[in-house]
Amino acid sequence: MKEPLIFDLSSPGRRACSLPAFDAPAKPLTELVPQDCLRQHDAELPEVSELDVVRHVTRLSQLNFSVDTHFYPLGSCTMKYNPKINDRIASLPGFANLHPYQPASTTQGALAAFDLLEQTLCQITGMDAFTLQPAAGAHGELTGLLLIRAYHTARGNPRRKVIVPDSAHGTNPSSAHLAGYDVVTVPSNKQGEVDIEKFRAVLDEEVAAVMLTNPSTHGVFETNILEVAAMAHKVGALLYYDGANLNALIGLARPGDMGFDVVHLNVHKTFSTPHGGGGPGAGPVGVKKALEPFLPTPRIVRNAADGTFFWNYARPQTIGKMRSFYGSTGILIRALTYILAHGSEGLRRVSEVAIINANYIKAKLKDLYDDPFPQACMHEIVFSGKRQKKQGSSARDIAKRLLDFGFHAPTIYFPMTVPEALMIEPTETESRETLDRFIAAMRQIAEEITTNAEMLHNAPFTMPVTRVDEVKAARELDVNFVKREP
Amino acid sequence: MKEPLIFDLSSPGRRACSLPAFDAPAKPLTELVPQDCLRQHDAELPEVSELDVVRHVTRLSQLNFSVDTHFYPLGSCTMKYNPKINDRIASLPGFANLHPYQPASTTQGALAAFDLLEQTLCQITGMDAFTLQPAAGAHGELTGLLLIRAYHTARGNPRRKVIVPDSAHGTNPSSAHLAGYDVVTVPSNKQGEVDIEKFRAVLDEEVAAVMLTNPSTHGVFETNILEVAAMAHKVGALLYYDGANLNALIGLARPGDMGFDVVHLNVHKTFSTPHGGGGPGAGPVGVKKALEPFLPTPRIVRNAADGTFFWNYARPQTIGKMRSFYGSTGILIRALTYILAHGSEGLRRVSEVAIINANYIKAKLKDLYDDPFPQACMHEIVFSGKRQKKQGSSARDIAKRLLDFGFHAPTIYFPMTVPEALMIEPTETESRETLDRFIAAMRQIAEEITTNAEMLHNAPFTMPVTRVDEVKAARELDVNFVKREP
Amino acid sequence: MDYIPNTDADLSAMLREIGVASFDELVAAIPASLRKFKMELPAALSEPELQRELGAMASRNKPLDALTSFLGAGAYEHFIPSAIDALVSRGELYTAYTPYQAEASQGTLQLLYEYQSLICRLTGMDISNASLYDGGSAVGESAYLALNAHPKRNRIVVSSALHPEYRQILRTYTAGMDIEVVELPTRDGVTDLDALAAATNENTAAVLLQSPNFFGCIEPMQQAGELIKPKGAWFVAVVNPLSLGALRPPGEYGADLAIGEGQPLGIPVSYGGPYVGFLTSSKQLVHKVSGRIVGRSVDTEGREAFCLTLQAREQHIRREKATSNICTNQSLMALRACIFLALMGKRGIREIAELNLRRSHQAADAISRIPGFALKFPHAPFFNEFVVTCPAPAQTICDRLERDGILAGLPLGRFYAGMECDLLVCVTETKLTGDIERLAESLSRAASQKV
Amino acid sequence: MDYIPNTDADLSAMLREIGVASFDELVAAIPASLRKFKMELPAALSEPELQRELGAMASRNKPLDALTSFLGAGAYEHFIPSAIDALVSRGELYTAYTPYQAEASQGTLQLLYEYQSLICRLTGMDISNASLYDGGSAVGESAYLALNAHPKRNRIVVSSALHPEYRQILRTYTAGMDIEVVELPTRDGVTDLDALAAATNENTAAVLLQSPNFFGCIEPMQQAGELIKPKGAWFVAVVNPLSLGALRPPGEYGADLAIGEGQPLGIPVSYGGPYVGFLTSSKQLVHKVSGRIVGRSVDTEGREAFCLTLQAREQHIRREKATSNICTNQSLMALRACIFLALMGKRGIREIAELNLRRSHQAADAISRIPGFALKFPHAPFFNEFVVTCPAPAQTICDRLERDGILAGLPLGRFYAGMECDLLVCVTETKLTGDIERLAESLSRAASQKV
Ligand SMILES: Cc1ncc(COP(=O)(O)O)c(C=O)c1O
Ligand SMILES: Cc1ncc(COP(=O)(O)O)c(C=O)c1O
Repeated sequence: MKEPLIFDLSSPGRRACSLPAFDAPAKPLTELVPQDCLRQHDAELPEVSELDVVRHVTRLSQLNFSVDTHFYPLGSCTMKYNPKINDRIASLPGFANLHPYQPASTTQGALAAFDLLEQTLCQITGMDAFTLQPAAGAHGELTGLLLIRAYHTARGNPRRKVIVPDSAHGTNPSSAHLAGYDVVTVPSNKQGEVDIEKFRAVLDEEVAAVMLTNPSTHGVFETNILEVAAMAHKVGALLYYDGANLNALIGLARPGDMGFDVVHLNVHKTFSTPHGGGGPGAGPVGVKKALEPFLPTPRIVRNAADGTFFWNYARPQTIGKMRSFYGSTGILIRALTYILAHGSEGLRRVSEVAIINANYIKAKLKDLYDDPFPQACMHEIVFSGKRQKKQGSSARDIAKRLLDFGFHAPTIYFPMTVPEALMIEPTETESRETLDRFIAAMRQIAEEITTNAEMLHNAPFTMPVTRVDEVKAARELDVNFVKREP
Repeated sequence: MKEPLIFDLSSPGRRACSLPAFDAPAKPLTELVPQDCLRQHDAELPEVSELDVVRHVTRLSQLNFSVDTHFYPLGSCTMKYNPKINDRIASLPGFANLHPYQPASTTQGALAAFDLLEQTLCQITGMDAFTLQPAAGAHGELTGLLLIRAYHTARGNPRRKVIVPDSAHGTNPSSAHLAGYDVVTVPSNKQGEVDIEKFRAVLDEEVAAVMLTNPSTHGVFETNILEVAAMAHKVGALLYYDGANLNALIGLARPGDMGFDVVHLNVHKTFSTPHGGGGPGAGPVGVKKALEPFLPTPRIVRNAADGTFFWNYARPQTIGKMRSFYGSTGILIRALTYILAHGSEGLRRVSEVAIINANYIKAKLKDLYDDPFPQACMHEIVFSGKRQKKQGSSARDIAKRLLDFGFHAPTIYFPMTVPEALMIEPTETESRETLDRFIAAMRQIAEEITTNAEMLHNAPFTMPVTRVDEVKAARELDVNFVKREP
Repeated sequence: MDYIPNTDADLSAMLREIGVASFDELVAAIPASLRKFKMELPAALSEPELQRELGAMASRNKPLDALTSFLGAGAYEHFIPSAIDALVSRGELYTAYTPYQAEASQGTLQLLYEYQSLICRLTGMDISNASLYDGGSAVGESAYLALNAHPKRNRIVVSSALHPEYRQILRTYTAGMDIEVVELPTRDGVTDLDALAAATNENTAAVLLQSPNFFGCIEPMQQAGELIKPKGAWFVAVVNPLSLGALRPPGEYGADLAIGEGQPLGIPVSYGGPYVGFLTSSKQLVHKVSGRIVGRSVDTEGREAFCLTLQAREQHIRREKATSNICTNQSLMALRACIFLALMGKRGIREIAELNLRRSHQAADAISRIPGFALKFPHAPFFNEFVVTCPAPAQTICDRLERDGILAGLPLGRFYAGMECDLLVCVTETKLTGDIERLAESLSRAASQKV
Repeated sequence: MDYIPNTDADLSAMLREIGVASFDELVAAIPASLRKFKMELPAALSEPELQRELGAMASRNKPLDALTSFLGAGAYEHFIPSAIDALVSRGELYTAYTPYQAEASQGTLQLLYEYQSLICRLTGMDISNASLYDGGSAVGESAYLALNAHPKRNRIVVSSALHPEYRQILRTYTAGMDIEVVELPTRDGVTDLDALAAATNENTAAVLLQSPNFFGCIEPMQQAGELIKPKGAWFVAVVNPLSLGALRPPGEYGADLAIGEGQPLGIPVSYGGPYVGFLTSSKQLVHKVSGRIVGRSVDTEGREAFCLTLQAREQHIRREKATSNICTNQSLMALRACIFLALMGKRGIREIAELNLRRSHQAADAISRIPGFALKFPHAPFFNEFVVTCPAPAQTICDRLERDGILAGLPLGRFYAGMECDLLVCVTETKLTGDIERLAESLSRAASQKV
C-alpha cells in the first residue's frame, strides 16, 4: 500500500502537539512587534495527529534498505554496522544537552572527550594535530585545502594547482576548485595506481597539493606512495590524504608515515557512525606540525597547571572557521566510543578482516566478472561489468537486480576509470555466511544475464516501486509539493 | 525472504558482547563453589554477532502489525495510540534505575508518582482506594476476588459462588475459580444486558460477588446497573467491575457511583500503555472503603508531618501480596503521564470520541452485517457474521481478509453469546478518514462474499505467510527448537 | 493535551451520519443520576509541561547510577546491552497486540518461540511458556499448576529460604483453596533436608526450593530431588536464570518445573517492574503449563510459520476450567530476555555468570576480613549474594553507608526474626574491585562509628 | 570489544579459499617500512566498561537540564516532541545510506521531499535543498552559489549583525577566491541601510542580512530588498526558521535565497552539532542550488515515486565544475526538522513562535525594570533574543549568575569591541514566568554585589 504524503493526511484543525498557555497577561502581538514584521497567513503546514505522524514515518521507514536490515556492499562508503552503544553514549544528557556557549567549567567532560578523540586520531593516522570541526569528508577536504593554501600563502605564494588522479572521488576536484585551485588530473597506470611518469610530467612548483587516497579508489595500495611523496615534497607541494579508504589501513599503515601532510577522515565510514540516509557524518582533519598554526579556531587546550581544558580562540594564523561552534559533537562522541571499544589491536583487526572479506569476494567472483587489477585488493574490489554489458546488461541492471536478492547495490560507475564499474566493499562487520549469499546472488545474476539479459532491464521486481523515472524527475521538476491535482 | 531462526545464524566462536576481564587474581571456580554445583556443559545459546541480532530482530519486527503501523479495530482491547512521551518519562533514570529495596528517602519521586496515580484513579472510578500491584487485568480480577473473599471471611463466611454473565471474558470465570469460587453463569437478554429475572433467580446469600463489565462485552450500557447493584447488595454480595471497557465511560459515569465495590483497570487499554505483543500491562484494583484493610501490602502512606512518603507493611488484614515488590513501575508511570496529559475534560473527550467513532462504524455497516443489539453502542460494536456465514464465509475468513486491506482483524468469536461475532472497537485515536477506509474495506469484503465466498477461505494473500496450520502446531508440538532436520 | 485526531467539525458530521442530534443521545442509556459527579484531576498538561513536571518528579529520586548499590534480593543490577533498548522500542514490537492473528504477527511469534527455546537451553528443561508476570507470581502459578496436575493432593511444601515475598504470594494465591502450605526450616543457610523428607508425603503436590536461595546459598538440589521423587510430588526449582551460565541447570537435577524471575536477563530494575516470570517444565506437564505457548508449524504453502498453540489450556477457551487466568502477560520483557540471551551467546552467558561468582567471592573475602563482620553461612556455596553478620544492627550499618552513597545490602531483620544483625549483600559483575574496596572501607568505618 | 563476526577459524578458511598462506601476503604491497609504527591507544573496553567510563565523562558536564539557561546566539533550547527521537532512531532511517538507489530508499526520499516542501511553506520560497551541514556553512555555500550565479561579480556585502561565526566562515570559505567581503555597520541594532545602499553596486554578487539578527533585532528586510534588487545582487536572507511561525517569511519580502540554521526545529543543542543548514531559493536559481534535491516522479508503472534529481549540479557528476563539493549532508537532521514541522502543524508553529515572542518580551520588561540594566536597542523589534546593557562587565554578571545555576546569556564583548557591558539574552518557550523572575532577582543581586 502506497503511503500518502503527509499533506494528504492533513485535515483542518487536527493537531499533534499542544503547547503550554502563556501564563502572564498577554498583550496583542502588535504591541510587541510592528504589524509589518508579522506573518499575515499561517504557513500551510499539515494538520495531523501524533499517530498520523508516527504511522506515516514508521511505514515509510520500512520502505528503506539500511544496514540494520540489509547488507550494503557499497564501495567507497564503508557501510559497516553502527553499534548501538554509540547512540546510547551520545544521547546522555551530559553530551546531548550542552549549549555550545556554556562556560568551559561546565563542559569539562565534553572537552576531555574531544581532546581524547584528537589524540587517538593522531595515533591512528600518524599526524600531529587534529581539528574536529569539519562536518563530512568533503568539508574536511575543503578545510584541508584551505589549510594548504594558508600554509603556502604564509610562505609567499599560495600556488595555483592541485593534482588529482583520474580515479579520485568527485569531491576532490570540487574541493580543490572551491579552494581556488586549478585541478590537474593525472591518469592511473594499469595496476590502478598513480602513473609515476605522468605524475612527474605535471608536477612543478605551482603545485600546491597532490590529493590521493590510499588504497586508491581502485581498491589497491599505492605501492609508490613513498616515491610520490618524496617527489611532491621536493617541489614544495603538500600531500593530501582522502581518508575515505582508511578502513583498509588502521593499524597496518599510517598516512602520516607515508608522507601525507594533511588528512581527512570520514567517521561515518571508518568509525561506524551511522549514515542516516545521507548524513550527518563528520570529517576531522589531521595535519603535520607545520600546518598546525592554520587549523580552524577554536582549539582545545589543556591547562598544564590544573589539568582543566579550555577553548583557545587566540590563533593569529588560523584559516578561521569552517562551521559554527566546534563540530558535530553527537557524531564525534559516537566515533570516540567506537575507538575506545577497539583499542589498537581491535582496530587493526578491523582492517585485516575488511581486507580478507574483500579478497574473498574477489576470489569467488573473478571468474565471472572482469577484474581489472589482478593484484590482491585491499578493503574493496572494483569489478568491471564489461562482459555483462556486451551480453546486454549494464552495471545499473546488475545493481538493480541485486536489490531483489535482498542486497543493496554496489557503488556503480565509480571510479570513472573503470568501465561499468561495480565497486564492492563488504566491510569487516559482515559474516562469511552473508558474503557467501551475496556471492551466490552475483553468480546467479551473471548466469541470468547469459540467458535473459532483457529481464534485468526491468529489475528490481520486489521493491516498493519499480525503476523510478529520473528523466521525468529532472525535466518536470517537482521538488516542493504544492497540491494534488484533483 | 524468510528470516531464519536465531539458531540458524549461529557459528562457533562468534560473539556479540564482550565483558570486562576480572581485575583481581582469579582462582579456579572450583575453589569458590564445589564442582557438583557447576554447570558441566555450556548452555547451547547461539553464537552470533551484534549485527546478526540487530538485523534479525529488526527484520522480524517488520513482519508484525502494530498500532504504530496499522489500525487495530480490536474489540475489548482498546488498541489506542501509545504516546511517545509516556516512554520518555518512564525511561528517565530517576524512574527506570531504582532498586525496589532502596530506602524511601531516595525514592520520594516514585512514591509521589504512585500516590498521585492512586488518587487520580480514585477520581476517575469513584472508588476510595487503589492498589497498583496487579500486573494485568486478569491479575487484577484475581486480586479483587481474593479481596472479596477476605472481606466475606472477615464477616464469617467466604461464601461459595460468583455470578458471571454469559458474555463475560474468559478471565472472569477463570479468576473466580482460582479464588475458590463456583461460577454461576447468568444469561443476557435480547438487549445484550444482564437478564434481570434470571439474575434474580441465581442470586442468594451464598453469592460472594457479581462480576460485570459496563458497557458489557456486547458494547452496550447495562441500563439496569443500579437495580442489579441494589439486588446484589441486598443479599450481601459485592459487585465487581471488570474495567476492560472503561474507555467508554471516563468522565461520563463511574463504576463507584454505579455501586461497584471492587474495580480493576487495564492501563494497557484505557490509559494507553503499549501492548508489547502481549504485555506487560498493569491492572490496578480499586475498592470501596470497607475493603481497604484487605488490600495487598505494602501501601503508600504520606507522613502528614513532613509530607514525605513511605511504604507501610503493617497491615494486619491484608490478603498479602500478588506479585513481588509494588507493581509494574515502568507501565504505571506511562499511565500517569497519560492521565496528566488529559485532565478531566480531556479524559471525558476520550470516551466521547470513542463512542462516536464506534457508532459511526455501526451506522455505516449495519446494513451489511447483522447488528444484534439495535440500541446505540458505546465504545465498541459487536456485529454477527451470520449472514456471511450462510453465504459461505466465517468470521475468521472476514478477519483474515481484512489483513489484506491493511487492517488488523476485529476480535472474533467473542463474546461467545453472539454467533460469528465480529467485535469492533475503533478507539478515539483513529481519525474519521481511517474509519472510512476501514468501513470501505468491510463493505468490499461483504460484497466479495456474495460473489466469491470461496476466495476468502484462502485469505490473507499479502501477509508474510498464508494461514498457519494451528492443528499441526498442536498435534506435532514443537515449542522448543532442538535442531534443524538436515 | 490529547491524542484525538477528530475535530469538533469531524464529530458533528459523524453525529449527523449516525443520525443523532447530539452526543448525549448516544449515551441516553446512562442514568442521569450517574452523570452528576465531578472528577477532580490536575489540569491537563501539554507535552513540554509533562517533560518538565514529570522530569522534576523523576529527579526527586536517587537512581542507582548515582549510588553504589549492593542490593539484590530478587532484583539485580546487571549489564544491559544497548541493543536491547534499541530493538524493543521498535513500534512494530512495542505497540503490537497479542499475536492471535498469526499471519500478521510472525515477528512477535518467532521471537517468542526463540525465547522459549533459549530458556529451555538455559534451564535444561523441555518446555517453556512465553512468560508470566514476574518471579513472585510464577511461584503462585506453579502452585496452581502443581495442584491441577495432582488434583487429589493438597499440600505444598516450601523452603523458608524461598524469597519471603514469593512465599507471601504463594499463600495469597492459594487463599481460596483448601490446601496446606508447609514451610521448611534451614540449617547453615540451606533447606533442612531431614525436615523436607519428613514434610513431603503422598499428599504433597509440590515441593518448592529456590537455588541460589534467598540467602544466596546454593541448595543441594540433587539430594532434594532424590527425596522428593519417590513421593510423587512435583519438584519445583526456583532459579536465577543468569546463574545458570555457571551453575548446574534444573534439567540436570530432575526438576519437574523450573521457574523464576527473568529480570536479570536484560531488564532494568525499574523499581520492581515490569519484570518477567519464566516457567519451564518437563514434557510430561506440557498440557498443564499456564500462559501462552508459541509453536512452530507451517502455512498452507508449507513454509515455516509460527502460531500460539495449546490454547485449549487457556482461559479464553476453557474459562473456569483453565489452568490459569493469565491473559495479557509480559511478552516484551520476554523479548528483552530473548535478545539478552542471543547477545550473550554460549560463551557470554558463562562469562557473565562466572564474573558474578568471582566478584561476590572477592567481596565476601574482603568483608570477612573486616573486624566484627563475618559470613553468616561460611560453609554454604553461593553465587552472587551472601549474608554477612554485622557488629551492629544491619539497618544501622546501612543507614551509615547511605551517607557515603553506598547501599550496603538488605537488612534481613525485615523478613526473618532474629536476623537483625544480618545483611544480605549482592555483588554482580557491575561492581569492580574499587567498588568493593569502597564498600569494605565504608563498612569498617561504620562499625566503629558511634551512632 | 569489536563488531567482527568472522572468527579466526572463518578467516583461515577464507584465506585458503583466496589462495594465500597468510594475511600478510594480501598486504605485501605495503612497504615494510610503513608497518613498523606503534599505535598508542587506550586499552579496548567492553560495553559495560564503555557505559561506565563514558558515562562518567558525560557526568563531568553540567547539562542544561541542571541549569536555567538564557543562552541562544545560534543554538536554541526548544521543546522537542518525544516522537522525534522515537522515529529517527529507527534503524531503517538511521542506518540507511544516501538514497542513490531510489527503489530501495523510498522512505528516506519521500521524507526528504516532504522536508523540502515543509521548509518551502515555512519560508515562502520556491525550492529547498535536502540539507546542508549547518547554519554557518550554509552562509559559506550561499556565497559560492551567489558567485557562481553571478560569475562576473566579486563583492559580497554582509551585515555586521550577521552571526560573527557565520561571517568568519564566509571569509574562510571564500579565502581562495578573488573576491571582496564588505561589512555593513549597524545603527540602533539593525543594519545601516544607507551603508547598504552605498556598498551594494553592480559588482555585488550578494547581500547577506540576518533577521532576527545576531542582536535579536528584526531587520527591515523589505526596505533592504528594495535597495538590493535594482543592483541585481542576490538578496540572501539568513533566518531563524522557528521565528517564521510568527514573522514575515522571506518569500514575501523578495529574498532570492533564504538560508539558516535548522537546529531550532527539533534538534538538540548537543554542544553545537550535528545541526542542519537549510537553503531555499526562488525558482530562478534552482540549477545553481547546492546539495541534494529530491524530486517527485513516477516508476515504470506510473506510480508516484521519488528520486534524487538535478544531480548534474553535483560533484560526483560535475567534479571541479560543481556548484558545491557537498556530498554527505545532514539528512537525518532534516528528517528531525520534517517531523518537528509535521507535529507542530499549521497552528502549532504559530503558537510556539508567539510564545517565544511573548516570553522574551516578558523577560525584557522584567530586566529593564532592574536598576542599572537597560535594553540596548529599545526601538528595534525582536523575536526571542535581545541585548541588555549591564551595570558591570557582562562577563562578571554571568559569572555571578552561574553560581545560582543560571546561564544569563552571552557577553557580547567576546565578538564586538566596545560591547563589554552588553549581554545577549535569549528567552524561548522553555522558560516560564518563574524562571524569568529568578533571572531578574539574580541579576539585581549580581548588580549590587562587590566582586
Ligand atoms: C573516496 C571518497 N572521498 C571523499 C568522499 C566524500 O566524503 P563525504 O561524503 O563524507 O563528504 C567520499 C564519500 O563518498 C569518498 O568515497
Ligand atoms: C473484558 C475483558 N476482561 C478482562 C480482560 C483481561 O485483561 P488482561 O489481558 O489485562 O489480563 C480482557 C482482556 O482482553 C478483557 O477484554
